[in-house]
Amino acid sequence: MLGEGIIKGMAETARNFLGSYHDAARLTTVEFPEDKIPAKESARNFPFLVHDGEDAMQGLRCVACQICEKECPPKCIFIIKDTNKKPDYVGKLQFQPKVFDIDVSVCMSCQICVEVCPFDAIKMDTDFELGGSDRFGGLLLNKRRLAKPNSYYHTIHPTEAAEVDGRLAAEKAKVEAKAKADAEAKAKAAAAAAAAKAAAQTTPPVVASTPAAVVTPAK
Amino acid sequence: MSESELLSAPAPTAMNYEIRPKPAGTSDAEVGGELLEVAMGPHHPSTHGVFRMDVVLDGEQVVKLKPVFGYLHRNHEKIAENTTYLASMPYTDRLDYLCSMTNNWAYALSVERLTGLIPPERAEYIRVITAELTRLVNHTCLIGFLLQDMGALGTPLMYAFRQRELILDLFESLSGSRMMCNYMRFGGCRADLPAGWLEQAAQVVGGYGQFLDEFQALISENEILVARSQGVGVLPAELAINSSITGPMLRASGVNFDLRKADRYGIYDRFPFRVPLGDHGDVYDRYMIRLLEMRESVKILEQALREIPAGPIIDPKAKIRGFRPKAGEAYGRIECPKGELGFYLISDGSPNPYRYRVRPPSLINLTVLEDMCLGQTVADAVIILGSVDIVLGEVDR
Amino acid sequence: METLEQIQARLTAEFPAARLERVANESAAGQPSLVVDHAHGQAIARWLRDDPALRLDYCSNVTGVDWLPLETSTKTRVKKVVDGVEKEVEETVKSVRPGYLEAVYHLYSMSLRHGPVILRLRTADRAVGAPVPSLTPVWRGAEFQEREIYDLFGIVFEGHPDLRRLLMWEGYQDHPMRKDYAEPDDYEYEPTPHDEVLEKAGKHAAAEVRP
Amino acid sequence: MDEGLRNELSKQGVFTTKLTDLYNWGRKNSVWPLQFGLACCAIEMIAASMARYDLARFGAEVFRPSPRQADLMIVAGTVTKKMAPQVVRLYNQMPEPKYVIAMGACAISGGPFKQGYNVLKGVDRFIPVDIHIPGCPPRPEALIHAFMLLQQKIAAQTFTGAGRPRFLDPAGPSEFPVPEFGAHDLVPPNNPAIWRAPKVQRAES
Repeated sequence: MLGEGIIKGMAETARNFLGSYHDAARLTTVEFPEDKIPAKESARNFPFLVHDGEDAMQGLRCVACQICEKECPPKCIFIIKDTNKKPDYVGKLQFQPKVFDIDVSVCMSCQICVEVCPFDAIKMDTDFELGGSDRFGGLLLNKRRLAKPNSYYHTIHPTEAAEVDGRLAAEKAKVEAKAKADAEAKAKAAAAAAAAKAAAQTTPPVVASTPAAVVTPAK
Repeated sequence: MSESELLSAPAPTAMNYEIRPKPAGTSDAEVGGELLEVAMGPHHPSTHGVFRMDVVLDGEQVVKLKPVFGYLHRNHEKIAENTTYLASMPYTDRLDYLCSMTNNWAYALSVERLTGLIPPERAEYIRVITAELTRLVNHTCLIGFLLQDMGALGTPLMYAFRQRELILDLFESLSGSRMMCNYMRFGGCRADLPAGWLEQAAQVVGGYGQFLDEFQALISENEILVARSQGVGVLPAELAINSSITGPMLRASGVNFDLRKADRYGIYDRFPFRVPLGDHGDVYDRYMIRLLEMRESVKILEQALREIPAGPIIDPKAKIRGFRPKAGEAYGRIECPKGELGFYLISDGSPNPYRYRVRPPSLINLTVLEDMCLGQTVADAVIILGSVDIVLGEVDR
Repeated sequence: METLEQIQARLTAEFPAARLERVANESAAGQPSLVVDHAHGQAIARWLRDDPALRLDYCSNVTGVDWLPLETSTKTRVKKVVDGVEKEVEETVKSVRPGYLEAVYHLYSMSLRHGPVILRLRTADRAVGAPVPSLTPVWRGAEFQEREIYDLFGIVFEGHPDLRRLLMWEGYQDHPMRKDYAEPDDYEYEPTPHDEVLEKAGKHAAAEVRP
Repeated sequence: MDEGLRNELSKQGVFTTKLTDLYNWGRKNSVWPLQFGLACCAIEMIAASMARYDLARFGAEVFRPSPRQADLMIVAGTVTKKMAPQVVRLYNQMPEPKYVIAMGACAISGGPFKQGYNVLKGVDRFIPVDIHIPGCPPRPEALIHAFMLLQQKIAAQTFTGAGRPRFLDPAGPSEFPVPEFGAHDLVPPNNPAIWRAPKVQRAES
């Protein structure tokens, strides 16, 4: 019968319409400014800089190595390295970026800066409400606008942030263990040298051999 | 064929549909008057972006049609030759912006051919899953757009996009971005599946069959659709092969050529699936082939989601930074939803490719656009273009 | 499928006058290719398409490559008379391979499902408008791709039915995919200037220079 | 009428408004965009008008294919040099008052493709842009957010005075010159009347 296909289609439309009253799968509208789709854990939009501690500028993990600047496909990152080291949030001297600008009017949200960063300093933000009428000032983010605390990173990417924290802690422990071991070895060597010196004054010289402590830090 | 015969002909079904000849006496060969030259596009609601057709019309009939390209020529190849191999990966997303995952795969595959990196088993499964999901997204959207061009305003496209969002949610939780996934890497994938992803994907894939049923009930037997698309834009198989047509368009003309079967790249030899073929090579066949291909994709997905093994997701030899393939060249190709997507790379041993070329299926499938449109009406030219399935990002690059 | 050596042998038997050159490929893909001379280009293409054992009915990919002149220096030890004494002196011989443009064709067979066989057509030099024979009469699939190469590289395909610019507008004079293409200078506002972009921007405005 | 009196009246069930507010209220809730997709962002623009994001809630679902019926041009995607004259021409054909949203990195600045020889480095070289949305592509929500910013902008426009919009200013141009194709680039490469390359201000600390 002519028109059967059309009627069938109409029935389908009607089923969908009625279904939208009781079936959530058929009523998919999210009324945006009031309701928001929760951001996915891995969602990404633009990069931000992670900082530890209270002071954002002091605690930046970024050491201005400029790898992300080189690897960025659309070249939207601009870094000027500071000429001298400054203390970071624990007081360790560190190079820091004097200027760290990201032009989000160029950024393609590809996440390659995050992948190449060896210091876990740059991560992807999920904020997307950046529109505005000011192109030149509003869309060139400087390091003050880019810096966000680690706790913020934890709220948007909890799993990843925990992983990163674990890795950083392990690295830190490794460095500390190594420093400690080095210090111990140094002290021992010094003690041995002193002992040898003292011994050399009285008795024929004995070669003091103190093997450097071998430390295998926990991973 | 008289009108009463037309009315009494059996209604076409999904698997068994037949071509109906146009009623006799409708030949408009002896239309007199001047020829009319029309530039359709680059701004035209039905050209799927900034595509332009310079059409010469005799009355309503197309007597000449020349496509004009370049309105979205974004110099992808030039940019890629000035940047590193990895940095081109996010640009491939923007080629055919509906199918970023398959673009990623084609590029990764070509670089793997060039360097000999081998993706591990799990990565291959993830690639198959994401590629088939991409095929679903692409075909679903295409059908929505095609029906929109035919006059089914709103509803089919609305249903298609509702379904697309479900898959984009999967892509987003996997790769972080809805459309521009930038997910694959040379020798594997960037990130492992997040917890619960497989279950979520299985749910979406499980519901897809029902969506396809509904969609088919909605419109596939619609008499207006049938009348507008059967016998329109016929592409003969020999012409299709000689013109390097690939993808669903080639298969709608009855040529059994699918790179998933012919090349068996990745792990496609593990999946038993059928390649739907058309009989007539008209717009209706091209529409139907896509619906049927989606059903096969659902089958592949179900199997892949069931069988995916645990393990690493990237070749341990793969490097993110300082990647320099040794000198040589490679051409790699995959069956992307639009046809054969290939990447031709020449390396001179530096971090940037010396030559980087994309073989765009959308562009090459347009070779026969004029042949298909000649003698049809201008309104049919619109749906013939729609059935080719082009995305301008890939046509012009 | 036959190896390229076998195909080349059969081609030499078929076209004794043709100059064929095999190009090795060091990459993992191992796809060697065959340089074909202009006079026999179309005939060889047609033979490859119609040969029952090959049936390369599908011309998948056509692309251009711009090869800049390549300077190679080889060191050789030569005997020379220096100051009346014969000495063995190391001498560097510099040779310059002239640049050329190249059209590369990737051929497959849809009916026999094999491939690729890669053909290369080379121009004599890098001059704009250097000719090569068009293979569009053999495979129509090459039509748009050859137009694209004409547009972006400036190779003229002799025998192409409709050789116009494909992507850039009529009246455009450059061939931007060539390696020596110079871009128009329009980087007035460049908030993140580096390297080559900095260079371009520097020409225009007094851009900041990195300390 | 001052704000306090108006509040007082509204408590008594008497609603008052200014003619400007009424006019702007009508305009801002029926912005008809031009159905005009250039590239990737156009897909997200379509997604924004589809079921999940439903731009119709803002009265903006009426995508007009003809510029003569449109109020808003959403430049969604890369504007190439080959396309730029057509974009300007479409803008010129739109009736006043008209607004432009530059959606996505490419429309704002050329974005990731700005190094390309055929890519216009920002549509604001030729036409004035009201709202910029960064992102590649911006999420549909970001488009809706920008749309609400545009509505705020419309609501704040006045009929008279120095701050009145261009379309009420007889001296303000409604059309802009269309660039032409040259031998190497567009002629002119930008419109100096609306585009001035600024000096970059860098905040150091």
